Amino acid sequence: MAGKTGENVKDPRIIAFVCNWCTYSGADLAGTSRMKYADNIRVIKLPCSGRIDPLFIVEAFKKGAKGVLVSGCHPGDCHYTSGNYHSRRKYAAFRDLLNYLGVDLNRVEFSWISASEGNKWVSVVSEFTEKIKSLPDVHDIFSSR
Amino acid sequence: MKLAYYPGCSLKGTSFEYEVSLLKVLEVLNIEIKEIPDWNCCGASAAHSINHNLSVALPARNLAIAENNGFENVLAPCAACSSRLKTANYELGSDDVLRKKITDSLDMPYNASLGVSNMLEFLLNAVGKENIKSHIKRPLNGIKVASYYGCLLVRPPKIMKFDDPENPVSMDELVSLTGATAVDYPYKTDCCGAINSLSKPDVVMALTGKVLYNIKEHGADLVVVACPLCHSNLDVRQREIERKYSERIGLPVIFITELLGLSFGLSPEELAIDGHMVNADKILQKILAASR
Amino acid sequence: MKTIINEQDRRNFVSQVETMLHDKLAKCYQCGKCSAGCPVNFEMDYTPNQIIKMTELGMQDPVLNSKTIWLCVSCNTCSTRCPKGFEVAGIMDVLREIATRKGIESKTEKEIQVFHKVFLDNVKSNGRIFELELVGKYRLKTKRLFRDMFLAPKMIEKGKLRMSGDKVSAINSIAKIFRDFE
Amino acid sequence: MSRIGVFVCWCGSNIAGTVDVKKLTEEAAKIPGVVEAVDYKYMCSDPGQNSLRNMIREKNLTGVVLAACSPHMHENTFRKAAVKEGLNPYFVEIANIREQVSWVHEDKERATYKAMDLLKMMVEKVKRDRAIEDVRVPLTKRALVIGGGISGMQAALDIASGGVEVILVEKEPSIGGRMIQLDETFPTLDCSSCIMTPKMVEVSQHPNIKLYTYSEVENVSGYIGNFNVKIKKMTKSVVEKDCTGCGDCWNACPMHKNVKSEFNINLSERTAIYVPFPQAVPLVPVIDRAACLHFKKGGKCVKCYEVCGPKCIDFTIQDEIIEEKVGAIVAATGFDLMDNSLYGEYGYGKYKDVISGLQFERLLSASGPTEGVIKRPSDGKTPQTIVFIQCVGSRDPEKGVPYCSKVCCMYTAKHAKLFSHKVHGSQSYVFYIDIRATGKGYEEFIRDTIEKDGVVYLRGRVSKIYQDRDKLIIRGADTLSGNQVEIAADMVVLATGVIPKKGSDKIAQMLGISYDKYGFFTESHPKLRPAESSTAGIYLAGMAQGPRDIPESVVSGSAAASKILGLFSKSEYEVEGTIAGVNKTTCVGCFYCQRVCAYSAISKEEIKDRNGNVIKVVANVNPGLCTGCGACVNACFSKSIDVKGYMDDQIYAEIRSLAI
Ligand SMILES: Cc1cc2nc3c(=O)[nH]c(=O)nc-3n(C[C@H](O)[C@H](O)[C@H](O)COP(=O)(O)OP(=O)(O)OC[C@H]3O[C@@H](n4cnc5c(N)ncnc54)[C@H](O)[C@@H]3O)c2cc1C
Ligand SMILES: Cc1cc2nc3c(=O)[nH]c(=O)nc-3n(C[C@H](O)[C@H](O)[C@H](O)COP(=O)(O)OP(=O)(O)OC[C@H]3O[C@@H](n4cnc5c(N)ncnc54)[C@H](O)[C@@H]3O)c2cc1C
Ligand code: SF4
Ligand code: SF4
Ligand code: SF4
Ligand code: SF4
Ligand code: SF4
Ligand code: SF4
Ligand code: SF4
Ligand code: SF4
Repeated sequence: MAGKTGENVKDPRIIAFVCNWCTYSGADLAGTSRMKYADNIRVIKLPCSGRIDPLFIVEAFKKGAKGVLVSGCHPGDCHYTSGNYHSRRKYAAFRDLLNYLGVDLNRVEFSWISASEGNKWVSVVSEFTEKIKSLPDVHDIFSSR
Repeated sequence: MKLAYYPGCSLKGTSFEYEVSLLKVLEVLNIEIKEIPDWNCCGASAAHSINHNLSVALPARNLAIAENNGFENVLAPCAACSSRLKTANYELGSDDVLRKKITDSLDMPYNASLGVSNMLEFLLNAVGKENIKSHIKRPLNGIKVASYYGCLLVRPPKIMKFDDPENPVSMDELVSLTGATAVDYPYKTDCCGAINSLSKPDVVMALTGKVLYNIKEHGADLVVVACPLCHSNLDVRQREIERKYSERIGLPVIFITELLGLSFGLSPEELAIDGHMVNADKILQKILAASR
Repeated sequence: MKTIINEQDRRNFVSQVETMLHDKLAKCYQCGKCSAGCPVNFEMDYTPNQIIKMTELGMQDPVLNSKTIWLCVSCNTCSTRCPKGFEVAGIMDVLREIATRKGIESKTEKEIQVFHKVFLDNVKSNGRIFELELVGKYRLKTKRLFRDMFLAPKMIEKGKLRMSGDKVSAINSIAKIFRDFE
Repeated sequence: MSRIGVFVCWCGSNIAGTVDVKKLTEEAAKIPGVVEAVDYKYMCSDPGQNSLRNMIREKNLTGVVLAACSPHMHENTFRKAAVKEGLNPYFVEIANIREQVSWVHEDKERATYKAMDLLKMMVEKVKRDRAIEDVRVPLTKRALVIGGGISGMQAALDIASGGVEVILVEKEPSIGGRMIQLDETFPTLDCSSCIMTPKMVEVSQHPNIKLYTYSEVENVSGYIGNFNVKIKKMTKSVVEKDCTGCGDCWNACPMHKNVKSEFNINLSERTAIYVPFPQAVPLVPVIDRAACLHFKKGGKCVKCYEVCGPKCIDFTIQDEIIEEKVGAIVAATGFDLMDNSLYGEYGYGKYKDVISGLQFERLLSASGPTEGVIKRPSDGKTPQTIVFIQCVGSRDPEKGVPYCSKVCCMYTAKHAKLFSHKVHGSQSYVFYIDIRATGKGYEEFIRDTIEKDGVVYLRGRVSKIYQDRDKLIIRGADTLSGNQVEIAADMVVLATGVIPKKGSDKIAQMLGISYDKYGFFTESHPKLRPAESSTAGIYLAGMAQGPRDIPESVVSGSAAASKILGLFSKSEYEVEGTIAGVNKTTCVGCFYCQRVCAYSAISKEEIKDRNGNVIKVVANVNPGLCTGCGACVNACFSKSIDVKGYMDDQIYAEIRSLAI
């Protein structure tokens, strides 16, 4: 099949881990509003950004993703009271680990997108895709150091 | 504890009575202090008014000399000096950039390790109430004394970290120790306007007058202060104020060290009470008569 | 009074003041408690809270030429009671310093300005204050020769005014401080 | 072996216009485990659903993947259809190729490629799906209300009127809360006791309300539908059922000058045996043992016992612990006022005539210590000039709290107004920084106070109060005229900041609900779920949530009640089965999971051997409390806890399906 993505820098595959309540709905809204954005993104839906295990990100890179986007509800808006705080705290520690593993931190993006922010989803995805495309092509993300 | 003494300019000049009485009282208490060698003026209100860096650098020199001479604490009996030393200490301790600039200029290190005490703090914390009490030979029973704190002893609380800024009690506690009665009145912490004493005498007389008339109204025989600037305004300007408002005040104003000295049995002359402008003979006679 | 706000000038002035003050003008919510307790408010042309607002609006000229900044006696009543913990007394210092640097001569409060200058000159040359010299120079500069003079004889009699002053021996170290920071 | 059926929906041209559905279907059929893949114009239509059902039946499917619109749109539709064929609903997964593919991309080939990725991910996920049963929790249809102020009373009455039994626990000897301390209430100036007393009586007489006064909740365990509550009934030293409320006892008590009345906020004294106020409900006195001579002096005094007709005073009654089972709880513990003595400059506590707003209410009240005649505490004279100071402690991050207390602007205007009505020729001054009068009729009330009653408002704070003989000198500012202002007044009233009831943090911890840094209980969602706490089955009402006035307190009491009646209208409480589960063999009992769970859903469970010895302690998830958020999963280092429907292996499989 033509137009395969993920194999090269011109057309990288990006995996997004998003929460069910805010960001997933925000992405849906972009669709209902017929907004257009880069098609490199593959969304994996989770109950809450607090469920996003840092090891998912490692796995995503291992399986060839060139970028990982993590997005949940805005701080304070979490459907589950405080899930996004946990993920935020965890993420801070995890950045160091990723860095240690040799991942260019430019390849990981963390954002808050609410259910009404279809436009923010579009701009985050588009900008992140552009950014990933601009990074030097590496076959193995973990050796990019 | 090695204790440094920072007299400041006033205690060597217009308020020499404060130093005389202070040294006498410490002698009785058997406490040794050592003047900071070759100290300089802290810059008083002029420096912080128009040149912030200077207002830190001038006191810093004294602090650094004291620290480098192995002192841990400084007694600054003048409220204005202690306020400037404390403020400089606070800024040097919290602003590394400024500290570097200043220690470079002084060509001396300073670690902001020094503690600074004003007179009241020193008497209550370092000397201690029990110690003071044990030296009282001539209780001042029946004498009504108003403590005037003014602003510099307690404000701003963030830096002074001493007593309650609205209802201070430390000086009243010392007054009570001597056996005298501490008179409560609302203007305890209202400013006398010291910094503009020479340049804006009318304003200062209005402020000081308010305080003095209020004290008078509350029936005090005597005012105690722990600041040479307060003293200048309350004592030196008292005649002028009486003239301006055509109402007699006649309130002797003495230093807290003089009050303690009297209760320790020292003579008014030893304490240089005769150096004040407002005549205190009447109340002194009362005190001396009672002890005889 | 009418003020036309020039955004660039406003920002410059605000940022100059805030940098020197280490505090944010926007913290002040104009409750007026500072002015309520200020002992010299009765002589001021603008209340302390007005000075803060005017500074925030970039009204540089009226602020730096105000009587208020010179009349302030640094008693810290305002800062102590400010519910927002704003450095009110501090802003007065900062504004005086800016006015001094700019060489602005107060039309009404010249004596106060002169006093501070003479005081620091005295420190500069002696390292300590020699009161008689201080008073003398101040009187000369303000041409108010006779003010307070009636106090002098009695003060001399009481030993309060000494005829000579002490000096810091390492006076060059004082000179250096002034060189570095004046 | 998985037997998976794939359905690719066209959605007319919505999907088919951008995604090559034919090609997608062909490719899908090649994925291992997929037994059949078909495409269809409108999957959600009846024929579409039927084709799904048919294939489940005919091909004996173990799972279904639809490539269609967002799961938020039709997941339920298809799950229901699957259930009809006996398939567990959680074996249906949806690849979102409309909202997240066809509607947002344009290049057909690439969109098809992406759709294929999403489809593959869902096939891998569905292969690892397990059957999930929704959880049903039995409900004890009784409610507990903590706090008998206006909000708690309203909640109790509404629940009780809905036919449900309520237990109301109040720690004071009488219900009524703060409102019964008030005189008249803004903005309509109804007399508080006139509207409150009948309500209090209604509470005490309602057949469905069981009232425990002078009692506190000591312990709460369990979860929604099934709470066990321990209530400590402090001894009143009076046999309640026999007492007639005649008052002979408190009239006889010799201890009448020694104890300050809490109800009148130190403006009067009470006896050792007392009712807090004459209209108390229940009208039964309590003996304050700390003040009573009988208890202090070894039985010396028995005056009250002697005069009591029914002989219902019993010095031997002890505190009692009562256990109750309830299905839902309302926390309505109300508020306290800040300590005014934080402001040395205002001299509260030093100058007798500087009082708080609540004290002023007592002075205004006809049943108060001065019988409604305004007299100042120092010398009993009626003041002619009163200065009111707003925002004392509120909006003051330095000494008090940064928030606005919401009611003091209004009650200050009320105070000034009532004072002008009571004392002719008097004058009030109000120092304010902003006037917050946003309720219905509130602004009009303020304007009326200024324009008709002649109250003078000054915009600024007060810096200091001085005593000058029998006057108080108030030094404030008016920032509008740019002046410092001094007023000589006879009395000063401080509008003191509102804080949560002392001990409300303890109550929150006991209930396992969250609270903010001040101690106010936090709502599950500040806008959309304002009556619910973060914990299922626990509801909130009144000032315990934050500053609010009587109308809002009543609304929130009713809201909590309606939530509970709604909950109890079903036979069981149902929750989705996508919640956490613990692998008890691998769990090491570290309880990291418990620490991150915001819903207190994890408890400790002891695993015992045959002889009943505890072998180990493991985590246990309470299905009534777990929301399935998954925070615990990440906290667990031994991978012993997982959320159904989003299991670790499923997510990894989704990621791996994308491997190049
Ligand atoms: C001076 C003043 C004047 C006011 N005037 C008005 C007005 O005119 N109009 C108006 O609309 N609003 C007015 N208010 C606001 C009004 O008082 C409140 O909105 C209202 O009282 C809130 O009711 P509540 O039930 O939430 O809290 P509360 O009245 O505080 O009731 C809480 C109850 O819970 C009890 N409790 C607390 N903790 C426990 C526990 N652990 N166990 C058992 N029981 C417990 C308390 O004893 C109390 O009885 C005024 C407030 C003040 C301070
Ligand atoms: C500019 C603006 C900004 C705001 N921002 C905020 C904010 O940030 N946060 C906040 O909490 N609040 C905000 N609000 C307030 C908020 O919008 C309202 O509190 C809320 O929308 C009220 O909801 P409602 O259901 O009562 O009324 P509405 O939203 O007005 O809904 C009433 C509905 O009834 C329908 N209707 C009317 N008459 C009939 C009829 N006869 N038959 C059938 N249907 C009828 C109407 O069509 C409408 O759909 C804002 C308001 C405004 C104006
Ligand atoms: S007291 Fe503080 S907040 Fe109030 S006007 Fe003055 S500076 Fe601003
Ligand atoms: S520090 Fe200055 S502005 Fe502040 S109260 Fe004192 S005199 Fe007024
Ligand atoms: S199932 Fe969804 S995508 Fe398919 S026809 Fe219905 S709405 Fe359209
Ligand atoms: S005397 Fe007895 S019956 Fe009467 S109120 Fe007291 S306890 Fe109750
Ligand atoms: S026993 Fe106690 S409560 Fe009863 S009358 Fe005596 S003091 Fe009062
Ligand atoms: S309601 Fe009014 S008085 Fe009370 S804190 Fe808010 S603004 Fe201040
Ligand atoms: S974190 Fe894991 S191992 Fe620890 S108690 Fe919870 S489930 Fe058990
Ligand atoms: S899934 Fe969320 S609510 Fe459930 S136990 Fe885990 S952390 Fe608690």
